[in-house]
Amino acid sequence: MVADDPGVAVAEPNAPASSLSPEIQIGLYRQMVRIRRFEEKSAQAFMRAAIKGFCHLYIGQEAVAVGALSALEPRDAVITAYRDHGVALARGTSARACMAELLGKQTGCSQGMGGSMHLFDREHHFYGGHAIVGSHTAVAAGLAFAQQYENTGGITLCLLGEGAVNQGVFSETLNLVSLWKLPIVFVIENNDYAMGTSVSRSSAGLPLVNRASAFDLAGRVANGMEVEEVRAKVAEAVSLARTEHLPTLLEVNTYRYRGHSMSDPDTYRTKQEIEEHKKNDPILRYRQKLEEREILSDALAKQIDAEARAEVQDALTFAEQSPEPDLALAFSLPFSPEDQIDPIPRPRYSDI
Amino acid sequence: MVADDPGVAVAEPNAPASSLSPEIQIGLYRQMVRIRRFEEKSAQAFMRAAIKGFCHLYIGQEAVAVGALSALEPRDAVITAYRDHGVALARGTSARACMAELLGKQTGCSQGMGGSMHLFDREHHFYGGHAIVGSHTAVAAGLAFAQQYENTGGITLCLLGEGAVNQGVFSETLNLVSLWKLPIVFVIENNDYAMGTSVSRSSAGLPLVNRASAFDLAGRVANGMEVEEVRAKVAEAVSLARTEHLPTLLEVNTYRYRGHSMSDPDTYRTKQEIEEHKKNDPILRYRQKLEEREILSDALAKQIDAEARAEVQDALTFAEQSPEPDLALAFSLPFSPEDQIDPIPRPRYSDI
Amino acid sequence: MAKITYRQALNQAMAEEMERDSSVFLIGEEVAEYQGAFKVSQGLLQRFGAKRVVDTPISEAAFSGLAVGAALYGLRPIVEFMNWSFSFVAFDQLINNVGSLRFMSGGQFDLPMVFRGPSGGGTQIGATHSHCPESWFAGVPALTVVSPAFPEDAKGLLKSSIRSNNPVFFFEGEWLYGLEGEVPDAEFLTPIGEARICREGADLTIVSAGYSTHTALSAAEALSASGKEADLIDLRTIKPYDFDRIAQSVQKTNRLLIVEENKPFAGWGAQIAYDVQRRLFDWLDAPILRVTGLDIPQPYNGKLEAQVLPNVERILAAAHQLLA
Amino acid sequence: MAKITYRQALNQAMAEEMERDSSVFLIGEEVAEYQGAFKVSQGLLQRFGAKRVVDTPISEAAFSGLAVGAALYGLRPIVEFMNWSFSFVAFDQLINNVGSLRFMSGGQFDLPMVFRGPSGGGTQIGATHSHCPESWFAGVPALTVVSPAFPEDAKGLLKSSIRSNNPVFFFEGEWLYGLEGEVPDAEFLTPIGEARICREGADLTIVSAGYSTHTALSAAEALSASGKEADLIDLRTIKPYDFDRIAQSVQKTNRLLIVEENKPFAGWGAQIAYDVQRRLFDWLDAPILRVTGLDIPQPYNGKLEAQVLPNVERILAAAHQLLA
Ligand SMILES: Cc1ncc(C[n+]2csc(CCOP(=O)(O)OP(=O)(O)O)c2C)c(N)n1
Ligand SMILES: Cc1ncc(C[n+]2csc(CCOP(=O)(O)OP(=O)(O)O)c2C)c(N)n1
Ligand SMILES: [Mg+2]
Ligand SMILES: [Mg+2]
Repeated sequence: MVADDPGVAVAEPNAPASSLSPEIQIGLYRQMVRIRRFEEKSAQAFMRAAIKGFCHLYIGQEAVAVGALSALEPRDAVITAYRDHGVALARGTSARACMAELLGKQTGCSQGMGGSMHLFDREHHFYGGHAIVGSHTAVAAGLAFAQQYENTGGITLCLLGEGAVNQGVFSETLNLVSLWKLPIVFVIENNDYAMGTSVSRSSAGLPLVNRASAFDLAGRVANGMEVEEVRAKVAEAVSLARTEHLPTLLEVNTYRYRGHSMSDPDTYRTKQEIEEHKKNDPILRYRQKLEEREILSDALAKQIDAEARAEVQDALTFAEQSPEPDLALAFSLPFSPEDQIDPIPRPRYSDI
Repeated sequence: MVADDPGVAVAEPNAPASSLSPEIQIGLYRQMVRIRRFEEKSAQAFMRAAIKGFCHLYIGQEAVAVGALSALEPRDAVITAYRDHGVALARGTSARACMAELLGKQTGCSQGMGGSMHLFDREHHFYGGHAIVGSHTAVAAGLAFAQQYENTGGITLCLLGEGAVNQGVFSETLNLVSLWKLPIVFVIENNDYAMGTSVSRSSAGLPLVNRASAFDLAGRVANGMEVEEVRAKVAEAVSLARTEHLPTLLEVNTYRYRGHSMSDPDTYRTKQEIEEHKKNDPILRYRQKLEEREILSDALAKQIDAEARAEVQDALTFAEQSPEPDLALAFSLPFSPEDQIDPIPRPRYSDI
Repeated sequence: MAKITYRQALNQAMAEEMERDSSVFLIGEEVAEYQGAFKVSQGLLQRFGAKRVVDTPISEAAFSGLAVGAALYGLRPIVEFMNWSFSFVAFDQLINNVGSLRFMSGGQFDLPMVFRGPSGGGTQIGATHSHCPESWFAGVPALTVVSPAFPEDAKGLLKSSIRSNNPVFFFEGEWLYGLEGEVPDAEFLTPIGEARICREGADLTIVSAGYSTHTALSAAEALSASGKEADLIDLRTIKPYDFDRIAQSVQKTNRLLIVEENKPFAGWGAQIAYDVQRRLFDWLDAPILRVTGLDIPQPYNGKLEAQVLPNVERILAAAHQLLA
Repeated sequence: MAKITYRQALNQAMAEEMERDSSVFLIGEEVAEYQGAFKVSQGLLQRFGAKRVVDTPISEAAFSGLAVGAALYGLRPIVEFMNWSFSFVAFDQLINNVGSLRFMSGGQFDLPMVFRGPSGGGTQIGATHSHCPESWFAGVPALTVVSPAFPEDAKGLLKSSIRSNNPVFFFEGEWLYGLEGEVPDAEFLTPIGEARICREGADLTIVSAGYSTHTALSAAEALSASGKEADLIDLRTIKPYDFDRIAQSVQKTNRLLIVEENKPFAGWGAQIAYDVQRRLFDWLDAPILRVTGLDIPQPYNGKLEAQVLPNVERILAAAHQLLA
């Protein structure tokens, strides 16, 4: 598709060389493919009723989590809403632990108590997986507060949907983080819809990044279909947070290909609209780019895909074969053991 | 104080002629004086423990309620927070009904059930008097929604303190009213403090009017020590609301002379700061202006003052002599009578 | 009598009342264009237009407060919570404004409004989405709490709730929406505050509400197979609940079992237990028992959730204990 | 033993624990520069600095959520609500995040945090400012609810609450702050979940908590003057409450009266009544009675409010009824 005459403007120019190492580029690509395959596998498992409840797929949005999380250090904290599979995977939670959680198994990252919407992984500083819209944004501020309090040098990355910006607690939180200069980056994943409500029907004063200035926050925008752009914009914000303790509100424009959740009939938009967006598929685009940069060969792409497929199939098998949690485990979880005071009696008021 | 040479810039120029009729000007002045005297009387009554609970005085802020409410029609709706005495009086609630409510008497505008923070007057389209910070701003949107729904031609004026802007529900509400083009005017009474917290310690992105643009609202500012300016700016916003259904966020800068409530030791600011602001006293300034305009004579000013004093003394006497509400009345109030269905049984679960 | 679902019953109730009274409107997330997250409002937008079927942003506090203002002004809002668990972000509006404004204004204003939506668990949507806040709202003096178990009552009670001049908190259930039942063809209202006798028996009184009534019904049938007959009283209204019906039954059976999905500590069943022991102390042959949700947050895992919810097994165990 | 106020006791508890553990911090409205709306945090800013004594905007939801995040990360926040009634704008954070996150994460995270402030009425601040949400929070499986009546317990329980690795909801009272009492000079902890016997007697058991304990004490003394002696049990912890102490007493007196300030429907007293009738059915010689706040929103008028609150007169009436 490269024009013969390099002096003429071309529809699709060669991808500019990246400052990222080939390993990193391949890594970004691989992560996106892993997530895509994981979600496809989840969809199948849901259709077979192996996964129950709500199941919100990340397909189409992979570049956001992958780009954003690739800009973080291990000591940083990550938190998101219920559309969390891709985020957990990008953060390092194993596909097995994720899939087992989706199936409600004891080997799941939340021992089967949380389910699809509530993946948690303390080891990787992943603070969930939160199902009440907007609610986790305040919790995110607390992670950043603690990082500042403890002077860890870490920062917090908080992802949220564009529908969440109209929960009051998010505005309260933007005010707090700005006032207190907390090391945090809010990434609005603007996928155009909150369930069946398009952003223009839910929010005044578009684009949403405008909300930043009301609270004197750095406001940025990124194309969420371009993994390197997301990474770069997040990296900039992270550095602002880490070195100057300045919070950023970053609006990332993306799109979800599937319904809001697996139960959504998805009748509020046209097939054509979806197909239109798929032309910008983040994985496809990045693959083309890496091919043009001669970093990704067809063979390697196939290998990556095969590995991802194998990984998620292994995860599903693992999950299926894992034991269910039992009531004794569940009753052991609500309370932390005490170590500074005597144990508190914990009668079960449901005992007959 | 007029300079000899009219060509020379003067420190205090003649007040510009007003487009308002002398009656209106005198009316504005009289309202402010009434409120001031009422509040002084309230303070005394509180000191004698005739008024209990919280008592938030409006002294210093009179120009806001008086100016703003003078721009309304009777069919418009008014709603405010707990610093509501001045607003109720400016809206037309009698000093007797207000004072009786402060004393918790049955003759009070809320029959003694609401107290100082919860003055209500349905007849005058005054919807309270609300003590949970920020909470009433959503209720205000509902009044405007109903006005639009019923096509009454009325608009809603909602006053709130500058501390209330950081309650999430207010941001949610700004989004709603903008999105739905409701006929409403929000007046932020920015008196610099929310209890002991100055606005710069509570809010990022000052001035607060900046929050308007995030929600694509008309944003305006007024000097709250100038009653005519408040009136003019509110009138402009009211007309925008009434004719174009466009909501406005108007930040009015004012100052309270007294502590947050009668129980506030008021140690977070200097006496000097307060004295400085008193130089801009809205009543004093307006009196000077009206004198310069030769609308207000000394004699008339004295008469207005005497009448106001008499009125609030009468109100207090009335309140003191009024009966207390009894428990039977209280138990009759929680539920509205039914007229479209059979009565619902209303057992008292506190019966032994 | 037509056989329709609980969902359709609610839909008919709203449609009929909106037809009848132009001050009634429906507001909530996805109620209009999406036709309701659970399709309860199917067709209402098409029939009544966007003025009266209003989609909102995800701002429960603001739209609940907005409904309060509209009610103060004289409209009759129906507010749909996609899930009652989401009402917690609007809790202040519900407790302080809906619960107090009429009283604090000395009775000047009416609040003719309905808040409705599904509560409770059973569909594996986890701890944050499975709350039963019925008892908390019932604890507010001015609030009325309704929780129908059958399509007929869903329709008749929702119509009564919409026509009430007082705020009604109306609890549905995801599992209930698909349930079918006979509903009269002619217009009818079900009175708020009256229980329904689902089943008669002389050995034991069982009181329940909402989806738990169906579980209790299964348990009562199993009990019957083992020779013991239960009176099953479906409350329909949780507050004010129908004490007289319960009393009548307890005076016959002398044994009371309460089945409620909410977590145990200070659920509505505790209030009924208190009232019954207080007023019928000498009629009781055994302690009152309650079968409630187990005392842990709702787990996602399906087997666990089935154990956490009141189930036939636990109801039978309690019944046998009572009858022992 | 020094005689100090309840307010000072709380202040000392926080100061000692902040001294001891640098991960403890206090956050809330007016806690720092203003020294606390009720002066409970007097001097803490001066002593521990603005990093650990944090003034907030009027954003209860955000700062409660922030405290949750800080706790997940390992800090030990103390969150002050100027009034528990204001916690309703943060209700989602309290129920869903504080109440569920540990469980939903499969137990990965601790939530070592205290939410504290005054609840209840008695100072004529009206319906929206006089709530007693103790029972509602107690209804959440993972939450612990504490409500001390005396300075000694205020100190010992607040210290225990701060040291607990679990979230504790701590209820104080405006009327209690000025109350004086003996408090040990040496460091001490009061165990969570243990009641205090305030007074012994064989005729009647009275159970109460918080400010109501003082009202109950006055009533018990008046009762004594008329020849009847009450055991008075001050719960101190509402959940988990000290069933064993109550049982011991009821097995002696065979009569139980519960005094609680909250509105009646499904208050914590109903849970205690349920548990006691269930487990001590044969020990009861009379129905359990509760004296609660009257079943209306809190009126502003002072005489009315005094009638609405549990008062000596109503407690005595109930006691006489029980003893009849
Ligand atoms: C407070 C609250 N209200 C409503 C819901 C129901 N709900 C779940 S997801 C959702 C849409 C959120 O959209 P958005 O924030 O854009 O995220 P996306 O699904 O697009 O990732 C809604 C309304 C909820 N979980 N919490
Ligand atoms: C939700 C809530 N939080 C806290 C309070 C306690 N409170 C009452 S008034 C007030 C300060 C409000 O200040 P501002 O909005 O500026 O109004 P002003 O008092 O200056 O008129 C606070 C914190 C409350 N009533 N409601
Ligand atoms: Mg979205
Ligand atoms: Mg202020």
